[in-house]
Amino acid sequence: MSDPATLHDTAHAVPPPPLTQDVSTVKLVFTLVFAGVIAGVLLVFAFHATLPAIEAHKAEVLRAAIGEVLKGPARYETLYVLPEGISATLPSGAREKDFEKVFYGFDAQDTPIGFALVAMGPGFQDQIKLIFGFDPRAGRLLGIKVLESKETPGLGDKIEKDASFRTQFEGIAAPLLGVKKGEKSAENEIEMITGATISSRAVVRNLNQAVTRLQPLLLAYLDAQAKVGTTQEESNPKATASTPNRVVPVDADLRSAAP
Amino acid sequence: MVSFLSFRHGVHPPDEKELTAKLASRRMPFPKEVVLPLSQHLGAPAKSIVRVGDRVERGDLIAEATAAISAPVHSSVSGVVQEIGFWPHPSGAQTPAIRIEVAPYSPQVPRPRLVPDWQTLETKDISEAIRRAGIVGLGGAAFPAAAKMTPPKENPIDVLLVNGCECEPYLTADHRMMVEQPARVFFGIRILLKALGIRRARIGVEANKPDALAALSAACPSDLEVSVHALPVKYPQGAEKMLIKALTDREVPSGKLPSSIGVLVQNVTTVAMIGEVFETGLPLIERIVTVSGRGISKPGNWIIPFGTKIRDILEVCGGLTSDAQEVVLGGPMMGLAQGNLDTPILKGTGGVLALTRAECKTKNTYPCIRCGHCLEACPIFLNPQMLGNLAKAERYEEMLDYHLNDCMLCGCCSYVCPSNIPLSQLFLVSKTYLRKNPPRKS
Amino acid sequence: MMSELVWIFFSAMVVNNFTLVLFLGLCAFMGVSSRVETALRMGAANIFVLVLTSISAWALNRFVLEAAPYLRIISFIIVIASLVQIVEMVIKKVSPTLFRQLGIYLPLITTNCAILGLAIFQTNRGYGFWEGLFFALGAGAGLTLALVLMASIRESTEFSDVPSIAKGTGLVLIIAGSLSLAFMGFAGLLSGGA
Amino acid sequence: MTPTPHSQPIQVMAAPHFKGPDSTPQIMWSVVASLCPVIAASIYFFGPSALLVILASCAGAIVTEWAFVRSGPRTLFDGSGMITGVLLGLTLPPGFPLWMAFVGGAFGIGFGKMIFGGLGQNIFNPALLGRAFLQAAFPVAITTWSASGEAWAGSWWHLRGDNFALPLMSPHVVDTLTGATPLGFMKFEHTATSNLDLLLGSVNGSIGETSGLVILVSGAYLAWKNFLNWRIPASIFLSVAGIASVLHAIDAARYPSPIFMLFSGGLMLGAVFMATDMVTSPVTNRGCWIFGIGIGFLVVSIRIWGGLSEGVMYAILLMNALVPFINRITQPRVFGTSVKVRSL
Amino acid sequence: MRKSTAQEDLLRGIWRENPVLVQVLGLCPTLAVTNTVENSLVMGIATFAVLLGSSFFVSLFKRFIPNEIRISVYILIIATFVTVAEMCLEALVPEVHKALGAFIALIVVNCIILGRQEAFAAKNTVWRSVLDAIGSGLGFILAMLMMGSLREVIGYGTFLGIPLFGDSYEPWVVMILPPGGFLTLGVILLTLGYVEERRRANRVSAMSAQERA
Repeated sequence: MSDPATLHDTAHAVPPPPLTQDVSTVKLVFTLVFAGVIAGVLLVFAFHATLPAIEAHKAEVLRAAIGEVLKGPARYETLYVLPEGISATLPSGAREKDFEKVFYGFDAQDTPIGFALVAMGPGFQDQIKLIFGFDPRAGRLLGIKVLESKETPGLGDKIEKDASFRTQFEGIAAPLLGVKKGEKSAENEIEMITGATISSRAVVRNLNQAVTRLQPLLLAYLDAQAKVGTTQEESNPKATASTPNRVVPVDADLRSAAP
Repeated sequence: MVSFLSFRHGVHPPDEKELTAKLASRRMPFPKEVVLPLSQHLGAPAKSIVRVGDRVERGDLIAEATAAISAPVHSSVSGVVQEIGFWPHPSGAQTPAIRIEVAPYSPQVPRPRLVPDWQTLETKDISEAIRRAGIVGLGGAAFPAAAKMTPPKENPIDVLLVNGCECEPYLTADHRMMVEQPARVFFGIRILLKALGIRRARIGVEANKPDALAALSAACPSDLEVSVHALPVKYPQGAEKMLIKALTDREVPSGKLPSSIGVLVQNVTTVAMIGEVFETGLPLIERIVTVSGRGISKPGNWIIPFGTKIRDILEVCGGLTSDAQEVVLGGPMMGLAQGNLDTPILKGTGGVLALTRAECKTKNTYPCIRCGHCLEACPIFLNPQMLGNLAKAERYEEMLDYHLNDCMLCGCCSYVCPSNIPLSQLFLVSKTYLRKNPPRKS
Repeated sequence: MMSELVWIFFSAMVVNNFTLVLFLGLCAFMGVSSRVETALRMGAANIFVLVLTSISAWALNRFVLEAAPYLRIISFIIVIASLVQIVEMVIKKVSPTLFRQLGIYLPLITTNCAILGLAIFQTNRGYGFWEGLFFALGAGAGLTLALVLMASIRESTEFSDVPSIAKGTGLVLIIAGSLSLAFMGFAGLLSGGA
Repeated sequence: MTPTPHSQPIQVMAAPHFKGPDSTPQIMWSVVASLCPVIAASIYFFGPSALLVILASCAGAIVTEWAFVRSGPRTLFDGSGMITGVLLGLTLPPGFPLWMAFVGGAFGIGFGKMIFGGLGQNIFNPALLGRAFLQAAFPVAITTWSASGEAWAGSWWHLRGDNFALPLMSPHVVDTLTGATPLGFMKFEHTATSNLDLLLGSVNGSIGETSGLVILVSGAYLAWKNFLNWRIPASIFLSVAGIASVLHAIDAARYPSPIFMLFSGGLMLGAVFMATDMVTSPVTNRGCWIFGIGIGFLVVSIRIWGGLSEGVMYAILLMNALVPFINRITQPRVFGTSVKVRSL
Repeated sequence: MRKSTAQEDLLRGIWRENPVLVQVLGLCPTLAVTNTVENSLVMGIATFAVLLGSSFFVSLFKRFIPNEIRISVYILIIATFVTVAEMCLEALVPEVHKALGAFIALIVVNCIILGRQEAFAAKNTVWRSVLDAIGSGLGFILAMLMMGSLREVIGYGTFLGIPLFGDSYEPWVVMILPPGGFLTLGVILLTLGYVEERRRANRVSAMSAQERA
């Protein structure tokens, strides 16, 4: 193992068989192209065979996540965070994966519940990606769910697995403040997980940052919406409700949802 | 005044000199026979010019030098050549030697000799006279003195350093020489300065010999540019490179000789012996030897003819005590332990020591704990820890990258090693291996 | 922006060190870590290829793979293999000395999972050009750090009386485990202070 | 020419025939002895729990060493295993389950020392490696600090936690009896601890890290005996104090004072007893300075910018890993040369 | 060199020349994704499938693949199978797919697969190559399972998610962290080395006993 040359040999196990004759370049290119074509055909076939299942699962994951943090909305709208503000439509020509998204949930009576927002930031080991329900008018959180984290198993990953930690976030107003376990004294304080202070704190910080960043935009959107709503309600009261619920591939959604 | 000039690192072993420092040197009774090895110096062995049965007088030439770096051997006694054969040498090997039976009832008076007139001699004649007298470095290395005196033309010598440090514990031979014959030391310096064509000389003496310093200062002739320096007591102050660093603040470049930086170093006893050559015409046949150690009944400083066997010396000094464990020729730091008491003393032998069990107690060897004490001790700033690892792994050639060749085997690293790893022994072995199997140049 | 780039760099270098935390590039780590000189050169070669890979992966993601995401793995590995080949030829032309020093390591890099890993991680995390670049630099620095640490430690254990069963891979794995334990100290770096 | 045999055995050894006064076991046992005051102080502060935890980690270390050296060279009685055990014990919280302390000692000796060939050959400080393993394996138990000083309600004789948890089982923790360390307070609560308390040790923390003064006195003794290289603690203290002063001057509210940085957590214990472990620190003096400054820098970095409240252990382990490299680049300049032995 | 039998081709890779435990190849997945039995198993099966497919195709087409570009073609074949495997996993077991993350794609650069193509599939019949691939693949799965079960049982106190020791078991978190990966494989290799050494010592002493008798 010490000599790189021997390692090279191990990787390629045996020396190549001796060259017997010159192979024409045409044959080389032909072989490669042929192999490439076969590979391509195989891949396209597999891609199309598995795509529906994958897409469906991703959509399901997103739906479940939004459903969890917004406490079971009947439907939700996907909105885009554009430089000029939040909008339901993309500017023409723009690709939707380039924009951060927020999800606007409604209950069965079609009353808005709140927004599902994605927050991402450094944790103890790596990035923590969260989705959380938020009511911008009241400034209150509705619920949180960890989408991705690599926190210490059995310790930091309690932010994901410990329900008693997660439920603390339901219905409290931002900005949040992390305190030691058993020392909660104010409504907006979150008790940290014993032994996983950093991870707990990272969750609180990421949430606070996302709220500070997005709350003004959301409020502006709601204000604009309210204005449109009052004017539209007279002419077309069902306009908002009839907006189709757009389900987009979640993978692209979540990836570009990062700040 | 103690000079603050010194070298860095080094160690402070107990100096133990109080046993013999105040004892004036006395002539030791002549033994029944002496054994004179043909190789008492560095370089090529001398070649015998006598035959069995020849009658020789004290001071007669019995073996002549065979090369530029070699030295003749003179008979240290009057007697009859008994045998020319192999005899145990202090190095442990069996080497060619001339055994001379001391003539009973002989007055042991040398033949009258022509004393060379130093004032009229040329440089090369002075060094030839020194060479013919068989003078070698008496500090221990036994490098032929004359060979040092013809440095290459491009590096002229500008200062003579006289080494009176005697930093080895127990040894007081040089010390007694300085106290008893300061005038002879200065006479030797005078001759050397003339031979070298320079005016300056410096004498370095460790500060633990105030009487020697006083004697030298008192005897210092006013017409010579000679200064006497007291140096801090630290082993190996007497090593050539260390002495040069202390007295001139010059560093001998790695792999070069002191002459390359314009310095000639001679041991103080060597200088005195050179003086004696030009005073009496006698060649080098005897010297002051310190017989000491806690394992000896009556320590003392003795003038002993070369070739006297250890056994005879110990007998005169009352024999070994019951707890004596080791008999060492030279000092305890660099001297050679002797397993055979019939080994004779040589020109370079400054001491015969008997060490007790308590002094050289054999301790267990532990693995190296990388304490770094050896790096702190090495006066050459080597990395004995790394060298030791390489030596144990028998990666001798890599040791050269870590400057094994600069190691002078002073033993400081072994002395301080808490794990008792025989570092200097390992280095000796490595050096020997490399001398026998020189690395291929890449 | 700047602080995020710094975080990406340090995260890839020490917090999520490619070798000691993410287990990427282990073949090189186990195989080319017995001499410090070799480790340094291998590290340098890796940094170089990592940066080029990051740029190429970014370009591929931006211009090609949107249309055909299923070609991701194939296109990455082909690009890496060709990159290594091109780098090898260029170095051979420009600096034969460097080629002699790096030459034998370059082919190894093709099958070094750190390179492909970088391209895939970068894609999964949606890094842009600069983020990818800093990610590659951090990853390369981390690889080199781990390699040099391991190599210098292995050089010094050459003198140790390692028990016969631990000689070789066993000891290297235990050392790597210890290094990995030590690197846990970096966890949460630059993200702990609030 | 046959020499007559001598009447008594003469030994022929290689030069030098004198031997310096220090020996390896003596150094090791001196370190153990100098740790005794620290152990005493810890027992004073944390009661019988402290003694139990130290004994358990020593048992783990020594039993493992015994298992390994049954067939090898006998290094069992040189005291080095004892040092590992005691030091590991001193870095654990007083209420730590004994079985875990035992595991830590066993891991430290087994994987930190014996696998490298035993005494003198290890790369990482075995005690700290054992501690790092425990930190990674049982992160909750090892950060459960019992309350001390006035906050400690029980008598001195009370155990400070569930020391006697069954092997492989979780300890029971009573939340009201736990407290945060000064560093934890600083990092997570932004509250300071009085300097006098830090100095005298009446604060929460690991068994042996609380009393800076006792540790300093013991360290001074070892430095005077040349059993530790004073440059290592000196450079650690200087760099920690230096960096902390600069930061403190920039923003006193955010960054704690240098005094706090020096006397809180395991810095004293680490700098004096762990970083100075001869085996795992550089052999050259220049290397020791680099090593110490590196530790200081890492300690401050981890404490201030890192995810953990304490970083001494990791800082020392990381620099341990760097020691072979430091040794390599700080070869001494050999007498009479101006070029280094080997360049990279 | 003696030609190996079909049985040897199959069995060789499982234990005697186990790609992970003996040849120490493919360490990246062995250490990175073995923190649970489920992950290890899925990773092992995916690698097994890719190895089997690639060996089959490589040995099938070996006569048409020019020597100069053989590595490129092998990698192309492997990458195709890996992509297919990744899609299948994502469709079938999305949760495990998420947990394995980038390491599925990294099967492409797993030395075991390329190594088997070069060392065996490129020179042997389809039948033998498939046997060889099955052997090596099973060996890989075996190693993955050893790692996965050790790490999950000690690190979580569970096996395939089923608690083994009751509530009060203190999990050794380190086992599922990166250092645990290195240490577990290290301990496995040390143990195997120890067993092997003991066996050799026994054999030697038995032989010398025979000689004496």
